[in-house]
Amino acid sequence: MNKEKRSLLLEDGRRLDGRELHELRPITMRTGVLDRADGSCYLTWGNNKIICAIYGPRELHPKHLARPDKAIVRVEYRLATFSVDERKSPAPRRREYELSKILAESINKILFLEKFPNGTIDVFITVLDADGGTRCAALTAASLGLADAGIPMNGILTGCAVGKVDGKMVVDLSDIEDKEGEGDMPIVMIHNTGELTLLQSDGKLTVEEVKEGLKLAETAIGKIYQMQRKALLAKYSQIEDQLDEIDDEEE
Amino acid sequence: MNKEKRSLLLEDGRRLDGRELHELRPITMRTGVLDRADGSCYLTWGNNKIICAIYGPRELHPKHLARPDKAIVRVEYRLATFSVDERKSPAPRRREYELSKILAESINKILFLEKFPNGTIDVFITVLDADGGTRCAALTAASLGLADAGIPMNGILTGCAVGKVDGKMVVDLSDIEDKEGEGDMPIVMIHNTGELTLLQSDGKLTVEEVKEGLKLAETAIGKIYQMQRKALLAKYSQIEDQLDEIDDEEE
Amino acid sequence: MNKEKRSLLLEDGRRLDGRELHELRPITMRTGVLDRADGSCYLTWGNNKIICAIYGPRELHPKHLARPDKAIVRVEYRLATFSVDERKSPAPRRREYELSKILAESINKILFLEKFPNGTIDVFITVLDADGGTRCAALTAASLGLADAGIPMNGILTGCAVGKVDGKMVVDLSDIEDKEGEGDMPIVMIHNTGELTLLQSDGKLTVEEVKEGLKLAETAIGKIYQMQRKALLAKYSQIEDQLDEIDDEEE
Amino acid sequence: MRSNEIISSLERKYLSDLIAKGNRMDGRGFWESRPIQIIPNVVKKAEGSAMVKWGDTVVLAGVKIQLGSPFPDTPNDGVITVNLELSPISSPSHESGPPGPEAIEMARIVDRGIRESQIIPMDDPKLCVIPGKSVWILFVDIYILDDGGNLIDASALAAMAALANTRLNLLSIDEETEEVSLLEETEALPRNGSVASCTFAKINDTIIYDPNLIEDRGKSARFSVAVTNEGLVSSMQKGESGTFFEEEILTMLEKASERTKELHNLIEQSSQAPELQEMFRFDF
Amino acid sequence: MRSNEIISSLERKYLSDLIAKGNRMDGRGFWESRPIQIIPNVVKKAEGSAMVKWGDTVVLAGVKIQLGSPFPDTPNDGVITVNLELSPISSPSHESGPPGPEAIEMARIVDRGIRESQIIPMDDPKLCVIPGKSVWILFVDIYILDDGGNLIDASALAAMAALANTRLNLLSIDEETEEVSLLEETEALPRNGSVASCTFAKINDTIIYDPNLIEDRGKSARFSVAVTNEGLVSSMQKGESGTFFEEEILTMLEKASERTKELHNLIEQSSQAPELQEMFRFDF
Amino acid sequence: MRSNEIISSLERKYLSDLIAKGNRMDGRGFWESRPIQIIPNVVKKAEGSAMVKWGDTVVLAGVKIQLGSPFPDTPNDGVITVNLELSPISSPSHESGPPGPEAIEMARIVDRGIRESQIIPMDDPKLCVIPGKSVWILFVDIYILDDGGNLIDASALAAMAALANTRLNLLSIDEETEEVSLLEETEALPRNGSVASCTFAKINDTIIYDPNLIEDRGKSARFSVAVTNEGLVSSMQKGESGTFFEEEILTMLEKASERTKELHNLIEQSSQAPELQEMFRFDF
Repeated sequence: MNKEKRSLLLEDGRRLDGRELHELRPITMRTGVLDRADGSCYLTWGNNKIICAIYGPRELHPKHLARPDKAIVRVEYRLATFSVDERKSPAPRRREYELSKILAESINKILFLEKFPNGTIDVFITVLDADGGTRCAALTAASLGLADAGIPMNGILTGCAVGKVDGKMVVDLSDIEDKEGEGDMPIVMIHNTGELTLLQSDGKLTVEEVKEGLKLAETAIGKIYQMQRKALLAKYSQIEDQLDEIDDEEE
Repeated sequence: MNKEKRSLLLEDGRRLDGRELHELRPITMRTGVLDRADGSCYLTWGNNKIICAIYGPRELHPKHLARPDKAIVRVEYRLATFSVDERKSPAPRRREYELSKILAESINKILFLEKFPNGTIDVFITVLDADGGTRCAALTAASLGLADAGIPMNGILTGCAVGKVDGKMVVDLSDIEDKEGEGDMPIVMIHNTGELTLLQSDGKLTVEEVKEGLKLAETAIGKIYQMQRKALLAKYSQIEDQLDEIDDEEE
Repeated sequence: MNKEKRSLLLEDGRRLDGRELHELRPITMRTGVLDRADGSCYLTWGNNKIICAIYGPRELHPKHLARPDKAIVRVEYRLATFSVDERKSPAPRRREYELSKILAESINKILFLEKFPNGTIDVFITVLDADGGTRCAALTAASLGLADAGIPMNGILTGCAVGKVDGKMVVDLSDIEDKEGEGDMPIVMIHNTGELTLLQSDGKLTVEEVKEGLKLAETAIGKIYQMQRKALLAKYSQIEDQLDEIDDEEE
Repeated sequence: MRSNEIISSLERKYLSDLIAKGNRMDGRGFWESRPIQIIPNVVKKAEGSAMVKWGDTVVLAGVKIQLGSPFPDTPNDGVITVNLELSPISSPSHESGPPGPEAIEMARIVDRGIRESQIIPMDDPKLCVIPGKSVWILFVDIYILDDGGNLIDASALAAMAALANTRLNLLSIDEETEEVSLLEETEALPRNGSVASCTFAKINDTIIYDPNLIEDRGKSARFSVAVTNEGLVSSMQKGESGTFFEEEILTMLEKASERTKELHNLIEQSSQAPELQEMFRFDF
Repeated sequence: MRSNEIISSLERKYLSDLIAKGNRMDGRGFWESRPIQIIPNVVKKAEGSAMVKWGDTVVLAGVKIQLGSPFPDTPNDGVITVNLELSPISSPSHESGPPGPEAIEMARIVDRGIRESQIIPMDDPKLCVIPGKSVWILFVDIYILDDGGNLIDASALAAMAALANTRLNLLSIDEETEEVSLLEETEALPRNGSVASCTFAKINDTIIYDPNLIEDRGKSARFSVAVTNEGLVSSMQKGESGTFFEEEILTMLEKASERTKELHNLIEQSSQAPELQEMFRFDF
Repeated sequence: MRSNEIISSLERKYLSDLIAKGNRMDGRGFWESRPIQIIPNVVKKAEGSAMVKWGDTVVLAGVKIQLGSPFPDTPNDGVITVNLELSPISSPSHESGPPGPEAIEMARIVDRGIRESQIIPMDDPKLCVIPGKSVWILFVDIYILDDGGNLIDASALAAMAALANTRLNLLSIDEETEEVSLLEETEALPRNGSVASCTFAKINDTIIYDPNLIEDRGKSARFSVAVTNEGLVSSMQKGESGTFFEEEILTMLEKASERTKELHNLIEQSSQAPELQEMFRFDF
């Protein structure tokens, strides 16, 4: 997030990967991808690849951590060792602890935890391949995983980072824009209510730029929210398609 | 505690900081300095700065560590990372574990632990700036903190190190005398009874020198004990003074 | 287990330490060597020196690990820091965790664990001096220790490694044969039934070589089993001899 | 004393009712700060330090510097690292042991505020001793001594004030052997201005600045923003399970821009005190 | 969900009865494998990677390479290290935290299979950058994503397939300063053939190949053997408290020699795909 | 078996009554030692080692040496480090895991006794290979194998005896590249005399030397002193919650001065045995 080493915008004003300033990268989402988990989601976003497994509501062990009035949410956000430029040690780093904490706080917001006293809902997220914006992608995926697990929710979390690149506010920073750009603002919202559940920033921004970023994020999040809806609706037809494919292969 | 690199005594026989051989450094003590702790003490001793917080008697968790016949004492002696010449890692070192153990053993001696079955009395000591003699200073401070917490005691711990510098037995070693001198003997006593609760030594000493050291320590500890008494008596008047000061400032 | 740096067989076909291809190193075994443990065994095998202590059956703490239907077996296999060429850190390494697991699995086989619900049988093995073949020696020693503790057993474990050295299958690899040879096959059997409880291999072997190795191991294990029987039978007479020696010394 | 962490329902109701009536427990206005005292340069063994009392909250920050290897991708830059200890000294709710998620989050918020503002120019030639081999490493360690609420702002202020009085030893370098030796003489750590943090808490639907301990426990959401002396936002962090609306964020940014001007003044005043302070005179 | 690890007595009886009748739950013959799918080259940030679906089991292996110091006793050899994460993603029985004995054992079985086979020739001059000082370090990290049984064979296959598409950066070395810089261009990791693992489970007195999850839980003994494409045994590991007789071992070695031929074919096929694969098209 | 650590009240009363009558359980006088046996040079893989049986207590100490970096403030000095494992092998009261406070305290008492006595002259040129870069590091590791009481004295004796038979490899150093290679030939570790520890226990108001296991558990206070062969005190450590009076300390110092003469003789005798001993002949 420091010195500009090279221009991050092309001569035609487009970004290094050819995107327009406010254009999202390609995103795909699939739920129910894991057999053993109660719910799951596999999401790709540019070159990000994220897998998320949900367990619960289940009894919490050890019991002295349990709350008699409600379930707790435990989130483990991890980067796979090979998902980043330099191999990461398998032991979690401070960044992973911080993100696990704030992702859990966002997820807390959308669940009816008082319905499950003494329980836990466990959300395990692993970034298999990292390409910028993983925390926004993680919550976008976790929401689908929670829905896949059949856990009652009062909203869907949808995230997108915005940021400043070569002096311009842009949508959905890539890995290189995140590292070499001038500022990064990860944002997660409940799209239907406009509530911000996650907001961070890095880099030097004016108050006006923050304001512009919030507006850009809102629009982008609207688009991603539609993809989430489609993924949830598509779930049943997907299963049918898969069965058909298997039949085809067996012929 | 090894090779003498330079003389630690001046030509007039005084020490590098101008003290006589048997002279103490300036010491200040204040109790009740922390809002959240049950008892506290802030002590300065030369350039040593030590803060001590007391909690308890309180219930011990986890319960399987509790003793049905008495309370236990837990002591955590820590050096702040920036309190020493080379930055110390935040993880405790073996020296800190050893000192925590022997400080707890001394404190055990002066408390009526059988009055608080299943309980714990927790003593947290952090050396914010280290200048030699911290373990003696720590127990001197902890005694005041325990009194401040209103925990019944059958005695007061008072400590002072003595040691050997340029062949002479001296009182209250400074950091440099501790590191470059020929021997160090930290001593903690219950002044009223003459009982030694802590005694260690480093460096090469004759039996006669140990004997001389014990005598010197006894005298020094008598002086420090008087300061402790004054600090405890002063507590109520101090509070009144503080209230007055606040009134003054508000005028 | 890689490149041959030097020949490991002498011109007369014998091994570097003068042994024939199928010859064992000298082995000694003594039970009841420790006062505090419920059972113990000290075993030397070539330059290997292994001490083993048994505790149990005893109650398992923490209780939530206990099994209501049977005792569990816990094995801790450790290398002393000075038992190997390069000083080993005191913290256990992955190899020690793996071996502890598979040694426990072998020991499980020979105990009547359902006789001791909620209990644990603890086997602590430390290699004080390592010279190749320690896992086989460890189980050979642990069996004697368990017998010494009076724990009912349905068999005795007896181990011996075989391996490939300069193209030949040999019995009981030494440290240097293990490190510079072409293959290593540690084997542990219940001699009376011919059941294999532990079998591993390293290095490149043909299926025929594995077959030959199994045969060689079976014969070697038969010999070692006789030594184990003798050690167990000798136990009572040994105790008598010791008492005699003490009498002699006191005269 | 784990129950200590959770606000009692009675406390919560009292707090809610007060706020609903436009009042705070300590009589402050919603955007008003508690009194702040900075004592710079209090730890003799540290290369820089400051104690901050912010209302009832007491925080001590120390800076140690040492020579070390640069990161491979920035071979000419110094290195800064911020650590925070939520010492059990500060509260019965805080346990000893390695920093938990709460302490890690706070350390990282303070770290980002400083790092992203480039207030300490890590690429300053003074921080590079031998390019690619030896640079100054700055360890900023923050100890919470008394937890009276709003630890983030107090910690950020203590860290900034400690950096503002940090001094580097001058060095002599043997050109041939590249052996480095420390001289007695020192110089100030390079610094371009300052950065300060403003934290807001949401209680029911009301936003207040600088929560005290009870307000901290009763809040549903938290928003912290670091602002440089040039008025730029160098880091934001929303915390807790509650949410904010966009207009609330914009209001808080505006309030923070205003408030931080005073904090920057405090920092500059405190940096004018080169002599070692008597921490004892500090009013705990 | 700790109870999940232990097979229920009902399940065990069902499994026993089936096996006694010569049947398996999924209709397979005793020596028959489940379907296997390898998708190589799926992680852009890794120097090599492969995802393996083996029945219901899903495993992802990635290889990262970096320059580092050789071991003192092999100053000219590269270094390989295998790590395995039994991620809680893969099963309610797996807890987070550092690898436990089960994950360590599996990692070491996979490691030995590769290392002892010398399939990756660690003494290849391409792995040695500056003798005694700088060599390539290969980190093979295996993530279990869905635990459907027989994790050892699936992990070994994923690791081997990931190594088979691993590429090393070419380097330029300044002869005088010995400074090394990475070039954009890459070359394939040296490799002499392949190695594959076969795991058998004993249920009552019957031996079956490739246990599924229920069979894995119901087994009394396990035997894994790694066989190279030249038919050599590079590692064996017997596990669990049950036992095998010598003739059973010999039967399993024979079956493994046969079976691994197919696995070697699968590995070679998968290594023919140099382009980055779309992992999304992978059928989880 | 945690209850094992605490002496039963019956045991305590028996012990008290005995001591009050001037007797000890094993018939010794108050200042009398149990029999001591040292077997030096028992571990082939160690550069120095010794097994000590002291009454029922059995301790094994080994010394490993390796080349490493000196501390920055003593660039020409070797480094010594003492570690002690209170192995679960030695007692049902000792748990496995990293050393706890008890083991750490004992290791540090033994360490200080050796270090402060300067018996091993760390500034001897033989310990410095390349000034400022490479020195000999001595790792003294102590394993408690059977806990029969008075572990401190037995550990100190085993460590001293192990150092007394430690041998350093001779080295050849390439002057140009500063590359160091180990030769087969060895020489004795430099050593100036010896140091020995005496530990006393207070039971009620009586002080006894060399407590056995029951006395160790029943004591209210402990005092250990390390004395060199020149009669100098190189370290003292008082332990436990009980207290001593000044005159008691002086009595113990006097007894220790006397007693350690015999221990120094034992050490010198044991150091005359250069050949590898058969530890098996050792009477456990």
